Amino acid sequence: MAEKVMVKGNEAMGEAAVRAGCRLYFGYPITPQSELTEYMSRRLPEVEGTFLQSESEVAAVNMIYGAASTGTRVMTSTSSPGFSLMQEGISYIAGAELPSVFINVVRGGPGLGDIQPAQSDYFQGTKGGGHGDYHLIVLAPSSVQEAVDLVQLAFDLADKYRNPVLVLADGMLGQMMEPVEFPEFRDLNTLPDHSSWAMQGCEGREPHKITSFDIDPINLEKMNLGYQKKYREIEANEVRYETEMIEDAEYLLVGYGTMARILGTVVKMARNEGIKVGLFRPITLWPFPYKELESAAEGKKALLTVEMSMGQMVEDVRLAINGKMHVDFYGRTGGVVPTPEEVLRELKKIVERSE
Amino acid sequence: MAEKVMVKGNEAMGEAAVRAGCRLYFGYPITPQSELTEYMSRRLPEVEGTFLQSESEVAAVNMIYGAASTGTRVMTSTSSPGFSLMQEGISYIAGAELPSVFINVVRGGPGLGDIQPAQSDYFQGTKGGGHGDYHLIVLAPSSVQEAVDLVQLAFDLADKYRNPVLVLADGMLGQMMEPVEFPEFRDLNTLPDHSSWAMQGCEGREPHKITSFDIDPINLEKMNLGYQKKYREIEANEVRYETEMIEDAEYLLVGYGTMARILGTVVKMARNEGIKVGLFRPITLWPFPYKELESAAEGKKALLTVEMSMGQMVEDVRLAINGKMHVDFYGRTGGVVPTPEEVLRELKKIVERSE
Amino acid sequence: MAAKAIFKKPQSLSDKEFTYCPGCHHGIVHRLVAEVIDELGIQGKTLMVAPVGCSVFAYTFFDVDGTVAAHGRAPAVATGMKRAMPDKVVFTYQGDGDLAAIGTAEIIHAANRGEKITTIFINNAIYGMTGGQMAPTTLLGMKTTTSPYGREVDREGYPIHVSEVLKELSGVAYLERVAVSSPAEVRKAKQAIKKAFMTQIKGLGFSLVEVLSTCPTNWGLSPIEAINWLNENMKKEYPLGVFVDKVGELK
Amino acid sequence: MAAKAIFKKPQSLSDKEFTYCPGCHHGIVHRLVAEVIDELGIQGKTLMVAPVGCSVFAYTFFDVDGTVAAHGRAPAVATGMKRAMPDKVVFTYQGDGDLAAIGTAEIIHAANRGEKITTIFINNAIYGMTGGQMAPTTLLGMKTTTSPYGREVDREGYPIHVSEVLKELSGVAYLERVAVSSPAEVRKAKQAIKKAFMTQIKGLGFSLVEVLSTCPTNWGLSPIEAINWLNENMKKEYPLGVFVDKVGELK
Amino acid sequence: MSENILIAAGFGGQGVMLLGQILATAAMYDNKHSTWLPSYGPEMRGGTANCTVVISDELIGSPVTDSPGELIIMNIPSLLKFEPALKEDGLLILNTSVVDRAPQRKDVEVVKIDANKIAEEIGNTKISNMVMLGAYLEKTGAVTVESVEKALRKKLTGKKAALIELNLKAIEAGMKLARK
Amino acid sequence: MSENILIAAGFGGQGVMLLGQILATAAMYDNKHSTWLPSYGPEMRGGTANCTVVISDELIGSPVTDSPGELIIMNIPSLLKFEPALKEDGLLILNTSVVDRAPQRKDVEVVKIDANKIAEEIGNTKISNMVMLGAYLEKTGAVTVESVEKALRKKLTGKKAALIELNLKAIEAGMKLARK
Amino acid sequence: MPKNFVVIDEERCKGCGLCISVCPKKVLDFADHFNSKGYHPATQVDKENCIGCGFCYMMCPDTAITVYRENVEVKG
Amino acid sequence: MPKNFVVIDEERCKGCGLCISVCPKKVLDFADHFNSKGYHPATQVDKENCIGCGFCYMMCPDTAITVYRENVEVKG
Ligand SMILES: Cc1ncc(C[n+]2csc(CCOP(=O)(O)OP(=O)(O)O)c2C)c(N)n1
Ligand SMILES: Cc1ncc(C[n+]2csc(CCOP(=O)(O)OP(=O)(O)O)c2C)c(N)n1
Ligand code: SF4
Ligand code: SF4
Ligand code: SF4
Ligand code: SF4
Repeated sequence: MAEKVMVKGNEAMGEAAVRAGCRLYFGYPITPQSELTEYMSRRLPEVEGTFLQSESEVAAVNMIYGAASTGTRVMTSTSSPGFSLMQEGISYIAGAELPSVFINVVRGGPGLGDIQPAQSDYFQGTKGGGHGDYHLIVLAPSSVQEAVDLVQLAFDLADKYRNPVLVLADGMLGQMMEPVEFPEFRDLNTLPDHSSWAMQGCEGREPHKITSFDIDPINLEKMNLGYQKKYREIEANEVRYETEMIEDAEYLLVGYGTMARILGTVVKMARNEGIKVGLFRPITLWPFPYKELESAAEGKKALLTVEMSMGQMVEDVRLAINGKMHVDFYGRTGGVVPTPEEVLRELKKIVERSE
Repeated sequence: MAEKVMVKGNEAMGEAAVRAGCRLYFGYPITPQSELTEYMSRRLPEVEGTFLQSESEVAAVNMIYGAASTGTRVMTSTSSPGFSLMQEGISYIAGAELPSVFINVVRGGPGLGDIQPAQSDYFQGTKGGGHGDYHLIVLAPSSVQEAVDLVQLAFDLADKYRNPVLVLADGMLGQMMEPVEFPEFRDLNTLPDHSSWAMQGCEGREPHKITSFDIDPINLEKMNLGYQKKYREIEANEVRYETEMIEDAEYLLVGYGTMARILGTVVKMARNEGIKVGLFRPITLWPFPYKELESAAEGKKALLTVEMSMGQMVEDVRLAINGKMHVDFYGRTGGVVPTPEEVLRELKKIVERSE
Repeated sequence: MAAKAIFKKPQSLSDKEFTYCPGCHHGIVHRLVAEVIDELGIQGKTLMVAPVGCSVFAYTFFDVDGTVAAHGRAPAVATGMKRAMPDKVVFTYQGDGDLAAIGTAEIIHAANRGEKITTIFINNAIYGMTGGQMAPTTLLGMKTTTSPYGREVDREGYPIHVSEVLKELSGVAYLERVAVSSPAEVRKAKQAIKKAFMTQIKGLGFSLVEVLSTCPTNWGLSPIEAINWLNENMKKEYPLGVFVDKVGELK
Repeated sequence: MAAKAIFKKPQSLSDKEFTYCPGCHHGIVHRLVAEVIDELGIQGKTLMVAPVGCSVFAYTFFDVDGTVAAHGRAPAVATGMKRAMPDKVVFTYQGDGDLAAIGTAEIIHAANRGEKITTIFINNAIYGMTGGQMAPTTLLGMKTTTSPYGREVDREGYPIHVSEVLKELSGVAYLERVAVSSPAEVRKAKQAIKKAFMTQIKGLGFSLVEVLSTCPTNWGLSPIEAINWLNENMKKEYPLGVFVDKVGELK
Repeated sequence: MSENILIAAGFGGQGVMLLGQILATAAMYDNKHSTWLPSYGPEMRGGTANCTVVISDELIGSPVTDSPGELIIMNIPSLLKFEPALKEDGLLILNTSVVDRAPQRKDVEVVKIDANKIAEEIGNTKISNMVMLGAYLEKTGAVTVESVEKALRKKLTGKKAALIELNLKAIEAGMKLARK
Repeated sequence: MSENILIAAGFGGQGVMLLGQILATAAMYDNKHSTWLPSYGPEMRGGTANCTVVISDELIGSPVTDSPGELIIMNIPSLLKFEPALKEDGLLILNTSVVDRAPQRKDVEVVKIDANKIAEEIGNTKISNMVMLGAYLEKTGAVTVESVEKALRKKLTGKKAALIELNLKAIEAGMKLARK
Repeated sequence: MPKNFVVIDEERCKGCGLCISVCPKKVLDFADHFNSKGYHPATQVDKENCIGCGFCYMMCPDTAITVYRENVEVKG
Repeated sequence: MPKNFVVIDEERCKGCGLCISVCPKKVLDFADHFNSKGYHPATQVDKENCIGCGFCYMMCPDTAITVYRENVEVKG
């Protein structure tokens, strides 16, 4: 077992990327993720990698497009306004099916908002902030350790499916320090071989062409059907979630990321008071664990979704539950983090109503 | 009654804006909406308005922010990739609560895609392509005449709610010519007075400050709760939709925009063959007519949603139906427009299944 | 006869205390802009656009109508405003990350179009607000939180010379690089700012004043050391002077 | 001895027919680039980035690995590629809408960083693909579909001089403006393109060749009239010449 | 319910777009519903231009079609592209001045018009499109000639107004030819 | 279940961030769960810096708190900001070298440490933060001194390693003072 | 066979006429017939006087022209 | 009362010392006490020799200084 170290979430995600074999980073500073950019600027040269601070997030996402076109592991990180600026580029990357990893350390919005933790970019990340029928794979860690693990997974999924993967964190996860065990360094020689499609020079083979473009709608639709086939495959294989004490639970809390760890505290507090409550935590936000949540909710008296937003994931929760029970929602936004106490109060209201 | 004229959708929307009192346009050419930009470049100087071709869509959306800050009616138009580039700015505009009108003449995606009509930017428009908890009011015309009417409505709603309004069209609507009756020119003196908040110079009053920014999360949340209150109001007041032959219908088609007019043909064809089918057409995509659709669907045997996408609005349809019946979906994407014949075939499959 | 306050906070500044670090030049420049607004008597018709950066709060520091633009987009926002209200005086205030990195296209095109706006451009060779990352204007060899080994041409490229680039654009009517490292320079800077505003008022085109400024916090220097560092290093890379002047002498 | 084909389609061009209008200079420049790639023997290690514009299909016209960038972002895409594969030769091909409008920030910063990439920049003073809208390089007085009354300084600003701006950036190692209006110019243009590629191969920095080109379709002129118009009008606004040359003579 | 679905196709300069617009506008004056939809985009560069016109007594659903009832074909590439899609028993009007090959379909009505020659005779090859339109009007009766004239007067204004008479003559000539 | 929730707050240069990190790291060495969360953002410009440390035997839910159980306060603005939030019966450790005013709360335990003076006596005012940490350790026993030492050795490397002994002395001094 | 001559790919040719305009020997002209794109392609009308200078090739935007010369090795 | 003097708003002052560094008469210095932000504010220690030149005002980044002069009208 590797030694535990105390690391800041932002830096931990950077180190996780390096250990996953990522040697290229393009990005632009923005609070509350700048430590990740800064970490990469220090760390990548140490491992003969390349760090480049782009002139903007628009440039960054297009640098990612270029680097990913060569089949090289590459990533960027940003926070909400920066991620909005990347939407056109992400749509291109999804269309060109380029493996790449994005981290959005979400902050309060909309607009300039503030720099405190939030989850109000869920729709943008999961439904497609850009144009066209595409999907990112979206992973939502709830601790620094899990952030490390999911960043690693992100690179593997990106390569496996030739798809951009988004790690959706928030300002709290980016800023906090927690004990972490890092995985071993990936042997660069064992990374997936992309030479069959990537742009690496056409010496001795037919030229490779990479594009999200086809002027003929019939062909463009074919490309789209290809993406859709892949998406169905991902939905079948990659759904991830976690439950806590749901077996005997009469009530179910649903939350992801930082919010879910706070809900963990709520579960304990509620159980102490005799309320039988469990927690369902989606880890993949896309693909969303619709079926799994549906069966987890079966037989429960009520369900409360809690987000650091005005209600975004709750739509997916409703789609999962599909009318079988009432879905309650509690949310704070703009960088306000709900305390366990206030969530417990909400839960009790529902319990009262349901008894 | 005004004289009918034969006009291209793109130009009709431009003229509608001019008649609504819009004297400012900032935008960047992109197929299939460039005729709108071009129209404004010709037309606005004729009415002493100002047209400016921005250096990019990013610049355009921020010019809108600036112009709207002064309380002046202003608009832009673009197509899918360009609208993706506007997401950060739109989030700022929503946060700063600036009345403004956007037109997205959607084309095939993702990425560069093609330039043919599509509806695959529904999520982006309705769920928030940018960061944060905000909403655009989204209007979806299905004919050139309705495009004219909704562009006018867009300005009025924008002013009424101090909110950005999106007219979600598609390449077909932009490119086609249809007979249109234009409304009268709005008397500029009757336009809403925004002097109580707009930036027009602080002579004789306290300075006005416009922002989407508050570093204190409690304050930022308060701002957000303000937006949410407004959104609830819009949901209560502004839902618009249309139905066709739903009273005796056993089956329901759901579609919006261009797709809905094609569904109109399907309804006729199906009725000719003795299939009792009706059409539900949301006109406001946000706020979505959840309740209205729910009651329209009551007692029907089955429901088929058809989109020029791989299935986006269908999620809202499912949320509306909330498990009360199975919701089928048929879609084409990448610029392919479903023909009435193929939709009818899909409908018949469902009819067979349901008999 | 009693003593009179001959130097005092200009009226166009609000009473809000600046959020800047001790010794930061942002505050000096704010005051100069406010003095110019006072002297030109345009407070009631001035619209200001603050950037994202340490001066993000600037829209609250000036007692004029104000807003914050998205990072880098102040020139576009100002363009929208000015085109909507051509008889108002519109100015933007931007840092070097804001103007010379993410906002490159917007400043170039506003300048090239000859937008009748005025830009105050604070070049402190670093990103202040976000914690000392490299700016496009960071000097070679300079260590920042994203150029931890010192800026090197092969890795991070060259410091960009904003005024030298902008002077090539025909829409620019006034362009000067100044510093505020001494009372004499402060006086000159104020003249430059005044000329920039006059350029706009006279409708001559786009005007910009680049101010070499300190960021003691992120340079890791005391306010006075920072001024010395600026004088010794920044002025070599970014020589002061007038690049474009279509205004001529002010009366 | 039988006759030999001494001028023929270069190997680095694919067999695809160009999608350009009759007489459009895009085709000439494509051929020159391909000839240079052939002569330098770098076909197998060249990566090309096409823009959005009439040349959006260029990634299929060259028989090298190729992709299309988002509108204006080719320099960023190329930067990502080159940083990932420093031993490959990366070039972008961009129109004036692509490079000088929406892509301003990306070209300026790629140039300023001295990215070791080569850009072929087609300046035809108009947006071709989207139907003849005004470009930043459109001449004063010129009527386009978005400057229907003729470009005017007060409304639309000045034509932008891309090479004049870029020459101010220290990362630029080769920069020349050429035309292809006559066989002699074509020959010179080819030399310029070759030098630009050599600049990259030698690792000297960023290189760009601006080519004054016609757009007969959107100018509303015949191909030959278009060349005359270019010679008479565009060359006055955009004089040909070498702006930066850190390569020196080619052997 | 009467419905006409036409695709008119040719080179960029041949005026098929105007032809379609005049037709759709005339339908409007006849108090019918009508739509006009151009092909657009880069395939136009040096390629073919075409438009679809739908005329109907009822509200028009789809303004596009995979199977037009009528074709006006002004050049070879357009013939190659659209001939296969024409409905059985459909109408194919061919400009034989430019299209020097015969159509393949045997299940449709083919009307051959030497449009350029006739236009030239009238005084301007540029009005070959109106000759074709004339033939179309004669064959389909989709709209009234009066409305076409009205549409032309609406469209051709300023300097172009001088061309109205010429255009009308071309239409007449086309109608006459198609009557034969 | 034992849990400590601390906010340490002061000026930028006073080392409250390091204090918190050392504490959280020491907890890790004690095989406890711990989180450290800084305040961040522009309010730091010339204002106060603070961090929250949570130490627990169980998995930690929220790493933020509205009601800390313990406060380490290094300047006046921090006292004003955080004193009201402190839990009843909570612990307030005050650096009286800088904070020349008395706390308002009567329902909490107040420990006053003349930290700068003591640090200066030991040899460096910069280690006043460690004096405060010492007091905290003494009062709460949240982590072991051994683990604190280990954390210090991990953190202070290179040139800074020379300061380890000094830091340890400061901690000891703080503990001693708090024992009184 | 003549010493120098050009071969023009008629189907690639778009009839822009640039080659015709630059030929110092005026040996090129438009053909009377259309190609399948509908253009009158350029063609070498004078079979004798081509000097193989390559001007036509250089100006051709559609690489439709190949120039043949006798006894020459270097390309250029 | 002296002819010329400065009034320093101690609560606005952040103790950067720029005024002190430029005063030609060296009449300014840091105060011993802290203000509530925790800074030692600048203060006019020499009450006599201020010439009212305004250098301190000009360099003060926090508009904490007001300069008083006697018998002067113009500002500048
Ligand atoms: C789209 C976007 N990207 C990044 C940021 C984060 N950010 C805020 S200010 C800033 C740079 C500030 O530096 P500068 O413009 O030099 O101003 P200073 O703070 O030095 O005055 C950055 C990168 C942001 N707010 N929005
Ligand atoms: C984000 C975005 N905005 C706009 C467009 C539409 N568009 C495509 S090409 C182009 C301009 C083409 O002009 P230019 O770069 O000069 O190249 P040319 O066609 O003249 O060769 C525009 C505006 C787009 N594809 N993407
Ligand atoms: S960080 Fe730098 S630029 Fe920002 S306020 Fe502090 S000293 Fe000024
Ligand atoms: S539109 Fe212009 S630039 Fe584009 S291919 Fe045609 S002539 Fe060339
Ligand atoms: S090679 Fe020279 S002489 Fe021969 S056809 Fe071409 S241009 Fe004319
Ligand atoms: S006015 Fe001049 S002399 Fe007086 S305190 Fe200020 S700098 Fe010193």
